[in-house]
Amino acid sequence: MLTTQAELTRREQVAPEHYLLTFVCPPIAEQAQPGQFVHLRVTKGLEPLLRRPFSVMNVNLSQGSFQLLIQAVGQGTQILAQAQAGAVFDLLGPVGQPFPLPDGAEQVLLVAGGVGVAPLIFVAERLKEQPAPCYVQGLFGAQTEDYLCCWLEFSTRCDEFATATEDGSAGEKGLVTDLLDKQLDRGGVDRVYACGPVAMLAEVARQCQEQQVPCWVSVEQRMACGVGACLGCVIPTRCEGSQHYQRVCREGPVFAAAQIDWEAMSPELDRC
Amino acid sequence: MLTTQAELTRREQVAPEHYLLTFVCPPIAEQAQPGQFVHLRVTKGLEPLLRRPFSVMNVNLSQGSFQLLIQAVGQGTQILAQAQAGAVFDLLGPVGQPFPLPDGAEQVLLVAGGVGVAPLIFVAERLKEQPAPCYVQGLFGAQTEDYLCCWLEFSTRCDEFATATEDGSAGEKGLVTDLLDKQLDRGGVDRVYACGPVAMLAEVARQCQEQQVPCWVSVEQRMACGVGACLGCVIPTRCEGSQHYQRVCREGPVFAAAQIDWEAMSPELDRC
Amino acid sequence: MLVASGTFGFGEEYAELVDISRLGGICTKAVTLAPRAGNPQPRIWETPAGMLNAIGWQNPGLEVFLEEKLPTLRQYEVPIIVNVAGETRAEYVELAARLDNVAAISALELNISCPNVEHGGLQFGVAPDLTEDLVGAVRQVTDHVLITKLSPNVTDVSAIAQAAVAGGSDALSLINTLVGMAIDVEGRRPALANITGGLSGPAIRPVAVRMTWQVAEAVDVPIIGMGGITTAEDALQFIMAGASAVAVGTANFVEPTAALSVIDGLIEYCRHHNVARITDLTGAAHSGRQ
Amino acid sequence: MLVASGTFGFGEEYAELVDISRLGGICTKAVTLAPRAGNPQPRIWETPAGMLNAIGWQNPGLEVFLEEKLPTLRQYEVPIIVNVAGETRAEYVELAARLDNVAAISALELNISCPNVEHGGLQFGVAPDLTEDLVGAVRQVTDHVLITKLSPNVTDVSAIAQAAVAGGSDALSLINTLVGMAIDVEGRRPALANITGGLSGPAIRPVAVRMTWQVAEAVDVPIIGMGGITTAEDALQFIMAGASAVAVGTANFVEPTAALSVIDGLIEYCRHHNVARITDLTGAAHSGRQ
Ligand SMILES: Cc1cc2nc3c(=O)[nH]c(=O)nc-3n(C[C@H](O)[C@H](O)[C@H](O)COP(=O)(O)OP(=O)(O)OC[C@H]3O[C@@H](n4cnc5c(N)ncnc54)[C@H](O)[C@@H]3O)c2cc1C
Ligand SMILES: Cc1cc2nc3c(=O)[nH]c(=O)nc-3n(C[C@H](O)[C@H](O)[C@H](O)COP(=O)(O)OP(=O)(O)OC[C@H]3O[C@@H](n4cnc5c(N)ncnc54)[C@H](O)[C@@H]3O)c2cc1C
Ligand SMILES: Cc1cc2nc3c(=O)[nH]c(=O)nc-3n(C[C@H](O)[C@H](O)[C@H](O)COP(=O)(O)O)c2cc1C
Ligand SMILES: Cc1cc2nc3c(=O)[nH]c(=O)nc-3n(C[C@H](O)[C@H](O)[C@H](O)COP(=O)(O)O)c2cc1C
Ligand code: FES
Ligand code: FES
Repeated sequence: MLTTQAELTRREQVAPEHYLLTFVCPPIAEQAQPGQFVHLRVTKGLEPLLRRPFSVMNVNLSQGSFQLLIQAVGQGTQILAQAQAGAVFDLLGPVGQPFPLPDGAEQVLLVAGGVGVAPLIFVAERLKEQPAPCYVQGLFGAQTEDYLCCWLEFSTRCDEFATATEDGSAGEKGLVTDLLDKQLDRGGVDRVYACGPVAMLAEVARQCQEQQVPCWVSVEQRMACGVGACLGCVIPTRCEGSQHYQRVCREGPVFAAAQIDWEAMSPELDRC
Repeated sequence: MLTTQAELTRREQVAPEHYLLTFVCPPIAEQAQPGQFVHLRVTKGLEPLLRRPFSVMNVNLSQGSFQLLIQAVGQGTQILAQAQAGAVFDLLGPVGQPFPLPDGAEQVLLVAGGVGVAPLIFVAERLKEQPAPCYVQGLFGAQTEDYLCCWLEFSTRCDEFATATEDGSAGEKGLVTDLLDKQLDRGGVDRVYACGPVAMLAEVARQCQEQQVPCWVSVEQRMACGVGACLGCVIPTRCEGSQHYQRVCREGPVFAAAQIDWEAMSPELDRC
Repeated sequence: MLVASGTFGFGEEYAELVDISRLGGICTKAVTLAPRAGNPQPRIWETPAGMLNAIGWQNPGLEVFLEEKLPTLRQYEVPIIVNVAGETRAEYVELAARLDNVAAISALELNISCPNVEHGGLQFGVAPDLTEDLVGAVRQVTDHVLITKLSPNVTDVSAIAQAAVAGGSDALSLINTLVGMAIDVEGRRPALANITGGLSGPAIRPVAVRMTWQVAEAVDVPIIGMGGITTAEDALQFIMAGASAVAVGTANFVEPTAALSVIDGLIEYCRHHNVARITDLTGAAHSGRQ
Repeated sequence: MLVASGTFGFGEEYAELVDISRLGGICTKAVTLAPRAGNPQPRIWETPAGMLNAIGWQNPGLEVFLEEKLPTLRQYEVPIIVNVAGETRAEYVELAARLDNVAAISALELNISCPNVEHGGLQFGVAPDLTEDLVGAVRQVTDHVLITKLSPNVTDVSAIAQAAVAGGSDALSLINTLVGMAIDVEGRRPALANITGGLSGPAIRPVAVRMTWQVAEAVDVPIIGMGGITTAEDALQFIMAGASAVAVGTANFVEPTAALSVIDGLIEYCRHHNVARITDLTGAAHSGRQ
């Protein structure tokens, strides 16, 4: 992990309120692993005060660049959504534990909800680049077709790919977890990686538990330091029966789904 | 006075840390009188929180524009110094009491210190446009030649013009108040208008008092509301012997020099 | 929706810029018995997301208020809440007594919490017994609605709130400013002539919301919440914490129409969320607690 | 130049990013006797120029601290100030006693001011008699330099400061966080699971500078000033208000090297203004008073 600066070289709107940002920063591009994030200071000033965490969506080693997929939901993301190419940002990274990629060729199922697709695009890429490439199935859910951001980047890295939208405007009508249900029933899945809203993750975790498929999820939590010092970003986990808190920025953002105390996550579940 | 918006159409650096900004805003251009200021919000955010006051330097009625001469000294002025043409700012204006211009053709002496030249350029213009134009003498002091901002705009509106710089790089070596001293000694001056640092204004006031020449000064004070509501921007004045505070934004920024309690202004004098 | 004392003058200053009749009321700048010159300058200083002020009760005194300011204020046809301040118990009582038969005003706001004057003010607002005694004494001499404005510079705001209610206060307003200061590091001296000043603006909002919450749990009278409100969302925080009304203060300086924008935002929120009246949300965050 | 408790973990988190050896010292996250899980999430919330936190003393407990954290901390070769916290007087005393013969630490910082735990913490820090008693009891069992960390959530911080000194405190650190809260208006509930949290960051700086000023006038022991320091200028405000040392807290989160930049800025200020040692400026704004 290092503190460095990155220059925004390109900004592209890919959906309503969604932006694809390309930054040049060779050390991040080299070091980042799928699932890790950068902790980015959106302003030199105090408004907003804290840095913002974003998962790396992919890297381009030859250009020394990486991309972030940003959903503009509040002050910080809106600043990024309006940033001009050439702007330079302070960032900390790469932060956190990546998805634990399999050593051999496994059948891996990726479940993405909304902007949660970002780290899974990076995962898919690395799974295919392995000496023994995996068989990658991608499931992607969003509200409507418009919100299937970067689906092309995702689907082209998958061997199989399916989408679900809540209004049926693309793919199956319904939730991405409905697709998952069918896929797990069909069998053959060695492991699942998921990223998306917490309600989705909880359901993914439940299904994988039921079908006894190992599953890892990337979770979000409000962060201050991003380095493990403030203990602000914890989630409740279970370890040998006893509950304790683990830091999303240090022990996460990727956790084994079985490790998370999904019931105690309820405040976040409510929020969805 | 109104709340309105103005578009920055041009930004030009005229000296180290000094910028000439042109805004389009027809109602301000029409209504502003020399000595009045605009109270400008430099950001839509909270940083900085308060508006910033700037004297109108001149107006262009046909283009509906006005200009500000800004010295970048802190956060707010630095934002303006870096603003791009096309940016739109909220502003309140025109605010305050203008210089009370003479009815007939008088001999008027203008004493400008540094960025204090701004309102006096506007004064000079109006004095020459009067049905009975005044005879206008301009004195302009600054640290060095470089800081005689907009001296051309000033001098071309004056019938006589002289400068003083602290290092002698242009005009007399010394203070603008040394020039004033000689000018007042020569006699014939009907009134004096001054704007600049408070130490300069105090000295101008003292000399005019001594020579019994009516004098008006434009003063500065930290402001919050800019409309007279918060009572934050007061200066100590004397009225029939008793001291009381008057608001720079409402009763000022232009005051008869004799009205100000220069001794009680000492905290500001110290700061210079 | 009110505008907070000291941030809207006596109304006239904003009349040109704001449709005052849309406000729910104006809290005047503090009125004292005798005219007061106020503190020397500098009186204000900007801080991160806030400002310090040490105005020191500059006001023309009760007589001029009644003769000049009040008639102007009445023209705007909004409820007038007179913020009264004194150095002694007797001054508060006399002020209240002399305002008692003034029909044009809707309520008195007892300012027992101003940090910027040497005597009086703060000392009442930080001790429960003095608060109860003072409010009780004022209660004796006025039939006006009596609002007590609480200071945040205390260990236990609930105790002061309870004392004010015990003394007969019909409502509470909170918070006044936090005592703060800044140093001019070039001059190596306090930035304000008064040394300390009152901190207001968005910076103090979390403290104000917390105190609104605590006081709402401690007393049953209506609360007027304030402290850093700049948007409808900010106002909703106070309402959901237990305020029946809210006031915009420092934000008036930033944007003269701030209070009107907050009103528009609240109407919009109610429409969007099917809330019949905004006061239906008062204390909503309490009941939502697990 | 220190880094404030709870904002620099146990050092190791920042070791990769910051040249820790340049710091004047590290105040550790609060250490309690037994391990503590801390509060449920959400634990933090951003506010204008500040943040709320309700971590709740999550820490591995004294034993793990001594066995695992301290050896790592020692590697950085900077003074270690252990922030100790308990729910009862006995816990504080036991903590201090067990740390007394630990040579590796430079001082104890008694955290009697944390607003985020149900028992203990805050209740000591708001009453002068309890403060004096607690500090006195701890003083009995330790030869370490004893620093008491004061709460800003009090009516009269000077009284608490005097009590801590009377109890035997060698130095004071201030301020801890202000109690604040925020409401999640979409969820209609408190934003933090703990309901209230501690407000820190630039927003609180004016309050912190004021308290540093007041305490400097009330006691003669060294003061460690903190609260919203992000730049050398901010630090100078505390120093000129009377602090002998300063600590950077929340700003570490914003910029891991914040404390180092403040040091650089102070050196630059001293050079520029011909100040031999930064502590020559301690209290400079007091003498400048007219
Ligand atoms: C490990 C991790 C990876 C993430 N990756 C992405 C990504 O690739 N693309 C993307 O668009 N978003 C991602 N997020 C969420 C993103 O960080 C938030 O949407 C963003 O911080 C919101 O900031 P804001 O100022 O726009 O919103 P505001 O609501 O104004 O923010 C207020 C505060 O809440 C925090 N906050 C708000 N929402 C979230 C959230 N969902 N998670 C964490 N903190 C939040 C902010 O950081 C800030 O402190 C990720 C979050 C985490 C923890
Ligand atoms: C009536 C009037 C007319 C002015 N006209 C001009 C002008 O034409 N050109 C120009 O460059 N400047 C002018 N000034 C000064 C200008 O307003 C300040 O330089 C500016 O507000 C500084 O803001 P800042 O954020 O850059 O500085 P900061 O130091 O960061 O500001 C901090 C706070 O101090 C206030 N402040 C700082 N310096 C001054 C000052 N000298 N006067 C008043 N408030 C101050 C700011 O408004 C702000 O509230 C005028 C001031 C007044 C009162
Ligand atoms: C410049 C200024 C003057 C004030 N004067 C008074 C006053 O006279 N009486 C009073 O009760 N409160 C006074 N206040 C406090 C406000 O009414 C309000 O309680 C406080 O500022 C918090 O709200 P805000 O953060 O929205 O400004 C004043 C505040 C400011 C900023
Ligand atoms: C996340 C967080 C955790 C904190 N934990 C502690 C703690 O354990 N013990 C303590 O005495 N102070 C703690 N503090 C308070 C800080 O040490 C400091 O007093 C306060 O934050 C003010 O300084 P700042 O504004 O620079 O952050 C904590 C502050 C924050 C933001
Ligand atoms: S954000 Fe500080 S510990 Fe994770
Ligand atoms: S700035 Fe508010 S009265 Fe002048």
